Amino acid sequence: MSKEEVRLFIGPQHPGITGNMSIELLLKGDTITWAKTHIGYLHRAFEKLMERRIFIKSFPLVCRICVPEPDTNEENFARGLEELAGIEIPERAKWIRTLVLELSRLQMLIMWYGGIAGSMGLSTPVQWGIGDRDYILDLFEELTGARIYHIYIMPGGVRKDLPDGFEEKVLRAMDMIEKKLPEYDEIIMENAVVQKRLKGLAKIPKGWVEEMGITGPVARACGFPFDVRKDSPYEAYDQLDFDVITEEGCDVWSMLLVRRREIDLSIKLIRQIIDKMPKGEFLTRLPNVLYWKIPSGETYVKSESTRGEFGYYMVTDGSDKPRRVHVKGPSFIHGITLAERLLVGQNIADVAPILVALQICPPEMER
Amino acid sequence: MDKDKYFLNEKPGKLTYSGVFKRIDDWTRARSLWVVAYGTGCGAIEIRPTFTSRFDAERLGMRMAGTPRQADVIIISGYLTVKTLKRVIRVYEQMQSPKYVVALGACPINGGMYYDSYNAINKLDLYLPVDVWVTGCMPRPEAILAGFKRLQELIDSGRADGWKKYIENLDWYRENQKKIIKNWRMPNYNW
Amino acid sequence: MELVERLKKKFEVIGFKKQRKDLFIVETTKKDLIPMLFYLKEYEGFRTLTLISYVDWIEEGKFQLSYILWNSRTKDNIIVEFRLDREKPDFETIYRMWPQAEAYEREIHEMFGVNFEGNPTQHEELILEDWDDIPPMRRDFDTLKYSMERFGERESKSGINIRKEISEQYDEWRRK
Amino acid sequence: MGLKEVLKPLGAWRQIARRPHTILVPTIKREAAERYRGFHVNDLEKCIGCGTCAAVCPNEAIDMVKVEGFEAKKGDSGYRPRIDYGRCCWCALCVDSCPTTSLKMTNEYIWIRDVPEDFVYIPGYDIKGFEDKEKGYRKDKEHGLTNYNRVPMRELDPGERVKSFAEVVIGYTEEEARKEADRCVGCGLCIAGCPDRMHIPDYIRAIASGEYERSVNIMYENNPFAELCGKVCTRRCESYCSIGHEGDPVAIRWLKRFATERFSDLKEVIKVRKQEPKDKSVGIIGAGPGGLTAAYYLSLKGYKVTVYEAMPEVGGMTMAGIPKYRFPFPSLKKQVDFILSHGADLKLNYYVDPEKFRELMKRHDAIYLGVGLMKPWNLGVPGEEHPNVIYAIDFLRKVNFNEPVEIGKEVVVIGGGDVAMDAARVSRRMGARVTIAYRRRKIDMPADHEEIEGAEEEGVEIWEKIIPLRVEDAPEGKVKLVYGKAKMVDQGPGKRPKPVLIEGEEYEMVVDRIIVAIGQQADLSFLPEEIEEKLEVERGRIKVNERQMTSIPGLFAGGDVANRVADAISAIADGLRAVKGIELYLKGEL
Amino acid sequence: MVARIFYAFLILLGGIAYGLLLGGISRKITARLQNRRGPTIFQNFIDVWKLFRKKTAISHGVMFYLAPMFRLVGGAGTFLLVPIVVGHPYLSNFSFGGDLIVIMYFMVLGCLGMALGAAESGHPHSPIAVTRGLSLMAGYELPFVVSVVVLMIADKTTTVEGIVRAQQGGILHWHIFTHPFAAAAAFISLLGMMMSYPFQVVMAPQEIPIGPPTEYSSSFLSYMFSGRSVFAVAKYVLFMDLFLGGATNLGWAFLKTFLIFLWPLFITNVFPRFKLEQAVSFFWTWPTLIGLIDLIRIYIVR
Repeated sequence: MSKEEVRLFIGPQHPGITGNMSIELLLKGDTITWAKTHIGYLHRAFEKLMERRIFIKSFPLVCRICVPEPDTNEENFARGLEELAGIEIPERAKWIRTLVLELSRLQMLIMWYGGIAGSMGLSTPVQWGIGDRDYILDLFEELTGARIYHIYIMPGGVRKDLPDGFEEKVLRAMDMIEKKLPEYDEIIMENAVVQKRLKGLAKIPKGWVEEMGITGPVARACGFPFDVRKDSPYEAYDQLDFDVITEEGCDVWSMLLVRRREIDLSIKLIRQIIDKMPKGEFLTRLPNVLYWKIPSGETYVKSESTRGEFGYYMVTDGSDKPRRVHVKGPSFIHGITLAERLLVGQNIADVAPILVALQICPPEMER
Repeated sequence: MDKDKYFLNEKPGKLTYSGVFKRIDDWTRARSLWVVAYGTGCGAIEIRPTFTSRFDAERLGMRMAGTPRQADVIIISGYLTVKTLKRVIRVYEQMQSPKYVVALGACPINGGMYYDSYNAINKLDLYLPVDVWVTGCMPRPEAILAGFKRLQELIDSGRADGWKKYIENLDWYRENQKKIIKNWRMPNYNW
Repeated sequence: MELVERLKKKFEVIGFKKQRKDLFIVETTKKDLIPMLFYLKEYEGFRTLTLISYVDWIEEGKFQLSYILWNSRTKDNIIVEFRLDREKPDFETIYRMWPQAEAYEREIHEMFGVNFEGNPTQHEELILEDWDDIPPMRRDFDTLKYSMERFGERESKSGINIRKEISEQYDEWRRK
Repeated sequence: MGLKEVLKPLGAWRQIARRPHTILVPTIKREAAERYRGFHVNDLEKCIGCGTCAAVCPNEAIDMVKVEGFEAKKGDSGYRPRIDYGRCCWCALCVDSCPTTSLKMTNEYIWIRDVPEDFVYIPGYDIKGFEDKEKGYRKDKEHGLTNYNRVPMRELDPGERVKSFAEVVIGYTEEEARKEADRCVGCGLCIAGCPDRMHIPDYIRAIASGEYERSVNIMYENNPFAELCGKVCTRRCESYCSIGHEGDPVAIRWLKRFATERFSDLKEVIKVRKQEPKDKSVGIIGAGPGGLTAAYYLSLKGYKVTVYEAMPEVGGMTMAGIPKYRFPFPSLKKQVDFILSHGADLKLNYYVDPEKFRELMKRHDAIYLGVGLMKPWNLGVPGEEHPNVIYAIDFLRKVNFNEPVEIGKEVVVIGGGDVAMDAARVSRRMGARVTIAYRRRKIDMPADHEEIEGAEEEGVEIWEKIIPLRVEDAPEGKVKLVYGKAKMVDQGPGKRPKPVLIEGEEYEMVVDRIIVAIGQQADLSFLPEEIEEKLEVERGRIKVNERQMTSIPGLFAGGDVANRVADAISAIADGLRAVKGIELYLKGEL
Repeated sequence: MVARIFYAFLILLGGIAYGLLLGGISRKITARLQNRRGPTIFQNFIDVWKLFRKKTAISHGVMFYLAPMFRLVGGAGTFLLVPIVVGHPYLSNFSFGGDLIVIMYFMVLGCLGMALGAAESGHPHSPIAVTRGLSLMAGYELPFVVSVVVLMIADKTTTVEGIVRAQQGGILHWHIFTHPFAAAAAFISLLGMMMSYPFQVVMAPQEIPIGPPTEYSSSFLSYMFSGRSVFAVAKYVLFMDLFLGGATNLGWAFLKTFLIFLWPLFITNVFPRFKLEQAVSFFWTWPTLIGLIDLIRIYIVR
């Protein structure tokens, strides 16, 4: 740190940070010369706690690993256990899971869409976005019994069947959101100031993507069609008709475009799912969960979250508790390796948009 | 400049109010709660809807304050890790009196899901004077708003005096805080 | 030729398993790990390092380090793992091969106490702050005990374990 | 940046004409969804305090506490869940695993306090005003975490059964047994139901995890007749089973049967610790299950044990009274051999009379009376002495010992207990047409309902509310039973209705044999007078203290002769308890 | 004189109250735009009173204490120099010959004082914000000066009163119609002055929360708050005088200032903020060029 440099902490108490984390910056004038991510403010030792809980007790725990999008965790955990224990789940369960995952992705993306505007001080779409997301949370509440922590996708299937008339309600909510979206576009995408600020901002060198393990919308904004839903389809994604969305810009604007188009994709997928949803049983009976033992083995299951590839590395040893569950959140790479490099040379004013565009979610970095 | 001069080390004297002023003060304090924008835990996810259009806490006179200096309320939204606790204490001590603490969720009450975690505290009232506890995991925005309503009632009737308790029992709180924060590199704040 | 055959030719492969159609698990030795990673990256197309994970096999006195790689062309994952002596957990860094390994190794060093030679930042705190106990992710670290000692518990708990209680009642009967 | 991009965002002002969608909480209270996981409620009457909720809770948020007004009683531990809302995470695993479905969640979600201690809550006991909310998370019985459906036990076809004395129950396969055992939630309430307090959850868990040897060892810790119990136990435990409140109770008996039957040589399986021999000796009169249990454990403790049995075979009532289709002879032999292999002497055909009893008193340091009830109760109606009126236990004994017995073509069995069922089903197997006549209704029958069902499947007719009036002679070697009908008179709550004869109506039936199975009593004629005087007898049973010692020091009693339950497992329990009593007595501590 | 000071004090209080009320209204309107209800329009009064009565014990030196006073004095000074109703004995305030230049000086004074105090506070956000604020000021002052110069040249006066008098005689004599380009330049620079988006770079909560007042609280903040609102009212009145033909009575004054108040509000809620250099370069190009059109036109017309 030379004399003319200023050390500045963005976070943890900072309205511009994407969660309880902090980024230490060295500034020369307005330009960042060095960045370092500090995490650990939300470290709850999930992996340690899972090691001392029987499998069913970990099931309410995992959804708390990523707060805004808990279902990916539940699904991954359930799928990993099913793979290790050799449980087949009913077809309908797969479709309901897919529906839940897509709804969850949609609510996250809508919130994000407002959030990227909010990171530049435009608070109107933030208010709209979080407000409209609430309608999806209402759907979740009706389906699962809770707004945020659904605790719904359990090993063996899903916990409860769709309530009566749920499909229509979903479709109605989708119609409503679809009608609302052009207004969002007007104020965000077609806004001169937003375009001026985001176009060409924080260009990621293409070589970084594979080298660093960048996944999800960030990779897709760099032209790499990486999407776990397509690459190794899970649940019912292999029966859905969709294309991977890519953009070539490598900048924040492209990330915005990718996510904007993914909102449309999610709505389209939800319609498809509702259309194709089979009837039948939705839960296989598990062994007595209090004494459930899973034979020893290890696996890595992954799924596509809004932020990128979400993975669970699980090791069992034949006892009733997992030997090891390692959660790989996409934010770990995005938030530490990528952000530390990407922020160098940027203007201090652009930190918030970049962090939002990378969609860093601190709880999944430190677990 | 000498570092000590930046921060007053002695405790402030007692404030005395005369009747009418106190009444107006309590009334306005209850209706103008600025919340420090610090999402300490997972409850932050429900604070967003609370403060945005669907539930709109601004109706009740609440708004987010970007800096602790200007804030009246700190929301402990769920569990607190040791690392965050240190920052929270710092934020809390930077806030100006009168100030209030609202604890959301089960975790600050008795550890919640993370009762056995080596990094999450179990009892918040050992470290900060909490005025209102709202349980739930997470508490819905409605519950959070009801909690604030309760806080407003308490302030309005002059009973929300956690900040006074904190000053009076500072040594006790400090002892507890220092017990788990091993490296106490914090200035002694004034109030 | 299958991947495992090619690997076996070059390196010592202790165990191989095809867990799923797109997931291989290879166990190798400490000596062969980094060459194998290099080979997989450069010649087999596993260009992406997804995760470095760790498992504590305390009964055997071993640590296990697992490197999960991804091949963006064949869409395959491979887990390369090996066991490390628990008493002397020293290994080498691979952050020159993959930059994100630096942070992963930093986490492993902090939570698990494995020493990655050559990693420039591994001694910096990543998640914990002022930690003074054994690395917490090791299995011999008792988190409940630590939590109860340090953070306490509200006295409202009665502490009755009903199952213990019931069986104690009957034990009493049996003693009679 | 074109002009269009400058003007477009201004279009957002359209919003100002619309009505805001803000919900005016807390002024307006919004109802949560139908299955919202809000605060708990508990139906304290329905709750049995099994603690499954506490076991499944991921956060140890649930405590079981004693609640006023709910004492430990049959199938109820007297504890009730207390939930700490400083721990709860509202995952509803407790609701999903509650065996009685008493624990539920409402859609109530606001709980605000100024003091952190106020978050501990006993649902149902602490009244919070939302107890009768209709909506909220409920357990779906089919998809909860409790498995309510028992794995059905395969049995012989009824048509096949009546042809022989082959064992009716076929038994579980390994897979079935493990599946069935896995249903057990391990609450331990059943232990209270077992007179012998067997470690039921432990051995069931051992079966579920495939450790059959461990399972049998656990059983033999306090029951040397595990296989017997696995076949013919009255299984009170199953009526205590927490899962049984909403579904089928865990098949504890069949599981025990499964585990014990797997091993033909018990000596290899059961690890016993034999203590060094002591110079005291104990005499045991009656080689029934109780006596043999005492013999087993006393011989393990190193005492010299001698068993005296009047009949030519060991086993007491289990040998003489239980038909072979329920309890095959080889099984009994296997168990008795194992018990006797630990050093107890056996004297068969040794009928104890007062003289011999005095001698035994001298010879042994302690005596255990396990003589059982060998004298049948009389019907108490005129004409009972008719030769075609026979008593069920005599009948069964004769059948079991292969003595010739003639019952003819048509039989009526009077009584509604297990012995009546056995007699009826044995008669069926001997080719007779059987009718059971019972004073009360079918639902009042003390017999095991499975036995009743089995009997009916095999073609036994059950007549309800029949009171025999007299027995008369009938031509062709037959006998005539004259009977009246009864009506049930309600006796108030808690008491079972009493049958009262409807006066003036008389019916009659003509059968080949009348088998009387209305109970047995003790036959204490072998006791010397001086002992009989001192011995306290209460309502036909010898009075014992909690260590099974009678009013005479050194004389212990147990089994049917001392307890009122009169089944094998309580005899075993008495035997086990007497062992401890005898041990203490011989050490001079009692 | 005593009466005049008394009335000036009253007018100042009225100005503060009006400013707070406008703030409340803007919060309400913003809320409606954001699909919600919003607080009562008197919320700002409650906030100010609460802040005023809040305790404080922060000390960063004398300048730190004085900065809010500078701010308040700057606002009040500006307000008291601008005639609200021209010709009214009290409501024309302390306007005098050549006051336009003094006003423009006073408008800077508040910011400078703030800058000094904030720099003293020691919080890293404050100096960053102060440099930003001063740069931005350099940005928006240029087009504003251009348009004011246009008016001064056109009306051959340096007093606000003179400019107001020059606009009398019908709505078409208002400078907004006679000198539309200068007016446009001035109104764009008003966005910068009012710190409305997209030029809100000083208090940018997502970047440097919340700029200069980061360390301020309690009564200091309430001074700052009221200073800011009276400053805003002063600017509205000034713009009314310069471009909307002033006011002949209080009713017109309220109406016209309210209209001017709506303008930044109209823009601020639908645009995000520029980066500092983008904002400054914007001011130095578009509004300045537009203003220069009128300047050139005046010379040509001459």
